[in-house]
Amino acid sequence: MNMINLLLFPIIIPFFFAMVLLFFKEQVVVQRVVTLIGLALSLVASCWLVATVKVEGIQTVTLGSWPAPFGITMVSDMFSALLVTTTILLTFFIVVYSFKSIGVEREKFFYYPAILFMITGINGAFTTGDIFNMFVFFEVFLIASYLLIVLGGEKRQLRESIKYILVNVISSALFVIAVAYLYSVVGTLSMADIAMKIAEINQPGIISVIAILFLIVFGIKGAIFPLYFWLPGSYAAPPIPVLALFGALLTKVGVYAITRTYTLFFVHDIAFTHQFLLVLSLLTIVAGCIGALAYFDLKQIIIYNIIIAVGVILFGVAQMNTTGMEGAVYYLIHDMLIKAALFVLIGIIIYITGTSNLREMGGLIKTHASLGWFYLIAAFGLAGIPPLSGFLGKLLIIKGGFEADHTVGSIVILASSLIVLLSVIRIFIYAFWGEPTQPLPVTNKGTYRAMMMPAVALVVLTIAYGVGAEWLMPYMSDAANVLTDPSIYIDAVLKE
Amino acid sequence: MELVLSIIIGVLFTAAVYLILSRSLLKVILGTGLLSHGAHLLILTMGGLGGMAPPVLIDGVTDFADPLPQALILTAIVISFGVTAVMLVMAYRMYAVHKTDNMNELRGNDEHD
Amino acid sequence: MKTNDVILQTTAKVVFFIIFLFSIHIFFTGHYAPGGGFVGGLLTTGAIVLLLLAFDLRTIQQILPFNFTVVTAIGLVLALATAAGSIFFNVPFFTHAYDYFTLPLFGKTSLHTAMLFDSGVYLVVVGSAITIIQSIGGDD
Amino acid sequence: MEFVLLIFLPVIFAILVPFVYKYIKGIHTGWLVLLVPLALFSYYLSFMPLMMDGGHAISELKWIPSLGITFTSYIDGLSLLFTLLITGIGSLVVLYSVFYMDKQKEDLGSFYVYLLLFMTAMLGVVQSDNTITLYLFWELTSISSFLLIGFWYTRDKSRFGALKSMMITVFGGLMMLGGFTLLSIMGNTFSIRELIAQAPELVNHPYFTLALLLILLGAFTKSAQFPFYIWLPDAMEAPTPVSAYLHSATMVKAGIYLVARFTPIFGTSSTWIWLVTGIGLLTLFWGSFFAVKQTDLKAILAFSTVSQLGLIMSLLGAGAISYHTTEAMFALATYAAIFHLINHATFKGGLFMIAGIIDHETGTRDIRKLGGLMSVMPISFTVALIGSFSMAGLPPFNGFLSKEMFLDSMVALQHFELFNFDTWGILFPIIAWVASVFTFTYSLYFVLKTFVGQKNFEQLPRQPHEAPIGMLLSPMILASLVLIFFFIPNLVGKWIIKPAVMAVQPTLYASPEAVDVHVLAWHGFGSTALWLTVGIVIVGSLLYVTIPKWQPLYKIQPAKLSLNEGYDALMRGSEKGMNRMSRLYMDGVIRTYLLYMFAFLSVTMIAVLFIKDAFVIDMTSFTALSLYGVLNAVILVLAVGFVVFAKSRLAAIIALGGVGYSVALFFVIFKAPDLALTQLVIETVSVALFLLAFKHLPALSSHGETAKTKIVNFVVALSVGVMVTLVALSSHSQKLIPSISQYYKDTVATEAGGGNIVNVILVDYRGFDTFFEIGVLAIAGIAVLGMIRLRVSRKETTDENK
Repeated sequence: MNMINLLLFPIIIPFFFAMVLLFFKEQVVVQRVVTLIGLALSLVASCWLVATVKVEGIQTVTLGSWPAPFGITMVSDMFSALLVTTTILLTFFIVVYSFKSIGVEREKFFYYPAILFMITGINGAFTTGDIFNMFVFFEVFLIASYLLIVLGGEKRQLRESIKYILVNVISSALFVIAVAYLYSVVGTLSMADIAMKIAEINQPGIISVIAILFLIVFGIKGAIFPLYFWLPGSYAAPPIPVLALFGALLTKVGVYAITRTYTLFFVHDIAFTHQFLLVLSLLTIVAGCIGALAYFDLKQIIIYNIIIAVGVILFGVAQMNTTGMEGAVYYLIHDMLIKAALFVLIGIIIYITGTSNLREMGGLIKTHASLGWFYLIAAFGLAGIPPLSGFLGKLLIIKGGFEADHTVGSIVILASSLIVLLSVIRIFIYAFWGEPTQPLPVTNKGTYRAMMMPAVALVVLTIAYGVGAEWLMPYMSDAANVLTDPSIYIDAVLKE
Repeated sequence: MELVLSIIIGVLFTAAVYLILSRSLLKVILGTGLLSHGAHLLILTMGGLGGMAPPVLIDGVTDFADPLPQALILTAIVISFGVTAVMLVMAYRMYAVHKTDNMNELRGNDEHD
Repeated sequence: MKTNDVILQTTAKVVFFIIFLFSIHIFFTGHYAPGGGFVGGLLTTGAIVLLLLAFDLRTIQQILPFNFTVVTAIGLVLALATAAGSIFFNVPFFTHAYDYFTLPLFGKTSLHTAMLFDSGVYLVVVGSAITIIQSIGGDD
Repeated sequence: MEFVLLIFLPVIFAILVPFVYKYIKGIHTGWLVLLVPLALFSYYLSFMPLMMDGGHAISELKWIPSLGITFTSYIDGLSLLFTLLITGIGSLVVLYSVFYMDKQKEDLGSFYVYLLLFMTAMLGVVQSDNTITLYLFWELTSISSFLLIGFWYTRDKSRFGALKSMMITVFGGLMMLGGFTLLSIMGNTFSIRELIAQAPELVNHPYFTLALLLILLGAFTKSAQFPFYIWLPDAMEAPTPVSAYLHSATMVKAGIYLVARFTPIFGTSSTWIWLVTGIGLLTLFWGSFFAVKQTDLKAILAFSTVSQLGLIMSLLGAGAISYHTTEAMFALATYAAIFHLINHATFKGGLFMIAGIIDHETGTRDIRKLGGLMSVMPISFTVALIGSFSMAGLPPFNGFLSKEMFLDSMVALQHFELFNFDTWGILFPIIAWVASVFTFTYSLYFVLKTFVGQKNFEQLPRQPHEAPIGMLLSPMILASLVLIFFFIPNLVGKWIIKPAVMAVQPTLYASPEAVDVHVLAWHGFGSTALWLTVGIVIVGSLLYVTIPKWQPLYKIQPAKLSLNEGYDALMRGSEKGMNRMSRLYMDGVIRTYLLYMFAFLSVTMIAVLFIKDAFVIDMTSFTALSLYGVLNAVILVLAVGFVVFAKSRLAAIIALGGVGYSVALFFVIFKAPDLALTQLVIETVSVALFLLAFKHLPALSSHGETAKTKIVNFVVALSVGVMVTLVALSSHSQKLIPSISQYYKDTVATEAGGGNIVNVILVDYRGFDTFFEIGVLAIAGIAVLGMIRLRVSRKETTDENK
């Protein structure tokens, strides 16, 4: 059956279930079950979408049956379809993890609706083909994230939430003005149409200026240098499942938006705009590495690794060749999965030890061996040890870098893997090896086991993602093809 | 007129950023208010200020103001309203817990041990 | 905000109804003249805020015994349902339908599914704005 | 049979090990594990005839064929040699470990899992034809080594050594991956065979030298060459079977393997020859010199290993010269390298096991406490003596033969007339000779200080006695090999070395027989090497006798300047240094972060605006000034001023409301009635909200902001404002393409059935925006509710955020 609205399902289904949940505020069980059903249905829809895109190519629907540049067009190419699927998939596991860790109070106060609304916004941002509509979807997931970050109202949460919201309000205002500038010059909002019109006028200087503004706007969300400073503090404040969602998803939307705009329409002055992106991406890696080593706090170490990964992905994007782009797509999805896995795992460590300070831990391998081994696998995956998930993406990215003659950059990326490894292995050595430093607080074995389940599932998923690369490569190359050849996207939207 | 409005937008942004950088949480919130006003006016200006009539169909009128930016602004206004409300409540809840509205006292690098 | 000022309360009631009716009017004309769900919803909210100023929170809750979160949710459902109807006809989401009818009393009128959508907007605006105001007002 | 699968046999077996360990308590797990290397060893032996004919065998397992990444087992003379070493020594080590590792006290489950993991990794490294899977196994060796060194994870030193070895070898591995990637771009393949086939073209590629350097970094770190050797002594914290296996016989030789494997590609380059030979010799000297300083038996052996690896490395470098000359001496060098590699594995493996035995039986490895063990441990002594003398290069042991060949090669280097070797070449034999002297000295030092001399058994933690025969079995086998190889060198040459030499330099030889080398123990009195050896024995003995006199010289080198200190400083820097650095800019105050952001925003944007020559003001595109507009502008600016400078919060709020109403007025002036209406109502509701919220907020206060902060804030704010204005003017002046909005004006009545275009856009053309916008509003509502109603106090939470 040919469903022209299929690509909307991963956006609408979570939204619908979130609405439903508003009617059952106090029933925790209903909240949990309905959330899982909603996510499962969304997952089915998104997998179906991926299959459809694979067979039929880019899916588009212009809402309200209006012709393309005038109505809002939603566009699902392989890149966005994969991101949408990954988003839903890892949310599913994090939600399962939440059951035992978030606490009933939060569950009764819109925790699950907020997650579903956030997924709606994120998937919408991944799918939309309209630049202003993207702003709206940004606002949807942002406001849901405000709710999630502050929910519970703990002292530290409140302190960091206010900073988080402030930074995002500023970046939203900048987003609006960037759209306004762009509209002034090219007079349109549909991204495919923008691409065509910029090509028509051959990207004059003013468009490059606007391109940089977009980079800054999305860079604030995506946490690139020097716009990432707000992130480590804010992300560390909410409970672990929220942190996991944020860490795995939110910065990636910024990265996605940069990738989309920098491969679809700001592509006629690459020597300037992409060089700028390249330099920023490398500085981002350096800044992330400094942070990842500076802290002895579990959360901070992994949080700074988010920033490093953002730099690595954007470095791949900046190459503007197929190899680099394939690598970036592969690595982006890897990073979403592995961050979810790692945050969940450190969440369990924090649950067991009652602290997130590495210096107060030790000898866990004696009591929690499986946790240790799964953590170690995830850590190696993050560092890009083959055949785990982080390897292939990084390989393609550095290969793309070398092909584009960015030798130093590629070597910096290789070296950064070492720093990543050091930062996460430190956690292993301090928390799992050595002698227990203090008696562990009493924890519930059942809770521990229930928390381990989604963690194990996520780690296994990342392993499969790395080992099963051969099955995934066709999807990656489809995604990269659209990114390296914008005309595919433009034609799909405008030539009906 | 665009020149005047551009300058006014610049003034709004300057004032907004200045307030946002201040220590008082209250001023910061006021600043975000100015920021959204600036952004909304900017959309309007970028759409062009030349229309002779509101974009409402009346027989005989053809020179309408550009309706698209207006629709965008409307959306943006409503969104900023929602966000402002959340921010306000967040701010006073924070004040209730932390007993200060001095942004400098709300340091957040406890992990930097 | 406790006050026993009868004059204020009476005036408030009257003004409330005037604003409320105006908001409904604005809402309905929206498709052809300035107005629409947003403004209509916000005006209604303004009217309720006025009542709040005149009476106290509890009284308002007695007068308007709705759970405004639910009002919001209903509004969302309405809007979504309007938009999603198109899914069943396998036309792009959000495809509206309208036709002109000749109704008694109103004469030639267009009935437009966009109006249905706009009423969803109206409900959400009222629901969430009042939720916000009630919450803040009720927080001691 | 697809023998590539055999690479994975150990790791598959490893999955069973924990169960075997858990459920079969009666038997030492090692006995079962022993089957794996034994079986593999005997299977791989069957490849020998093929190799002796100069053949090779290939077996493939696809992994990511679309990218050209496959598990390809390519067995030629070189791979087979290493494979046999890995499985052969592996069997002996496992046998030894059965007696060494206590069944009751040690976690044998983990131990053998790591060991088998390593075996797979190592087999993969030496058999992979695909560079990517080679890298995969390469990193796997680093990881299994990490786990094995850290086996006693409660000891600080174990953890330290494990991390150090992993950091250094993974660093090298990553660089090597970079080199492989470059090679794959140059040759458009990951297959080493295919790359070798293209070797003549690759030399001229601009990336050639970079690839060479990166790959050498990998080899040098793994094979503990100067200055990367520092991880190896610390790796001695691993259980001794591990040291014998990984850190002397196999893993550290992976770098040697790599250099040998890539010689056909890089060997013609002078950079390669200079670096490999030079670093090799430097390492040889450095290791032998510092070995005498050590007091821990295993540390002496570690430094000795470093030194011997350098020796083999330098021989490989010298061997590559044969691409430029027909002089037989350089063919000899490659031969000698392979020969010494085998010899080293036999004598060093035995010595490590003896060190382990001593540790096991006496409870210490401190050479200052040991002495006179000869009488109680005669077998150990014999084995140690054989190993040490072979290491020292004395007949009748295999080390003597390869050492002589080494000296000959180094002497020959000075006559080579290319790449400036005739000028600097004289240094090579000198360094080689001095290093050999020290090698002789530390060999004596190792064996004599331990087994001969003063007995002071009371000082030892345990009363020493001879080890059980099982534990002695492996070292005894190795010692006998040391002897046997001395007597049948040419047989070994024919079976193993010549096929390997041919694999290293395939273009030079048609078949293994073509490698024209015949090893002789006696070359006659005219041989230079003989007299060099005599000199080594004399001077070396003198040095040994006088050790107490000159050993203090080591103290001259300040500890602060050592390479170890360099590593420690790096690691300290990575913790404390980074922490301090991070503190410099991460001060936790949001204003600071926003300052960075705003400053970056305005500076970048203004700079780009002018760099790109995009600043344009086209006055003709502007509409005429209107009186109301200007008046309203003045009002707005005044209101903004009130907001900024207000002293009380009520005034500020009213002023903010004023700004909002003035904005609404602008909407009226510029023909946007819907906006004006919405703005008016929303401003009113917002003011009400502010007033409600202010009940809970304190009065306005500047919180002691200094004038300086205010000025900084103002400057940054102004720059942002200016930026917004300039870009706005430029954008407006360059309306290059007309807006799409004409369409809405044309179709609103006919197609959308409406009259108010803005509203129709909102509910129809762009209804999707509106739909999610009310979504935002709805979420804002529940967010406010959630914030106000839900206050999780810390005690009640069950989450982990306590």
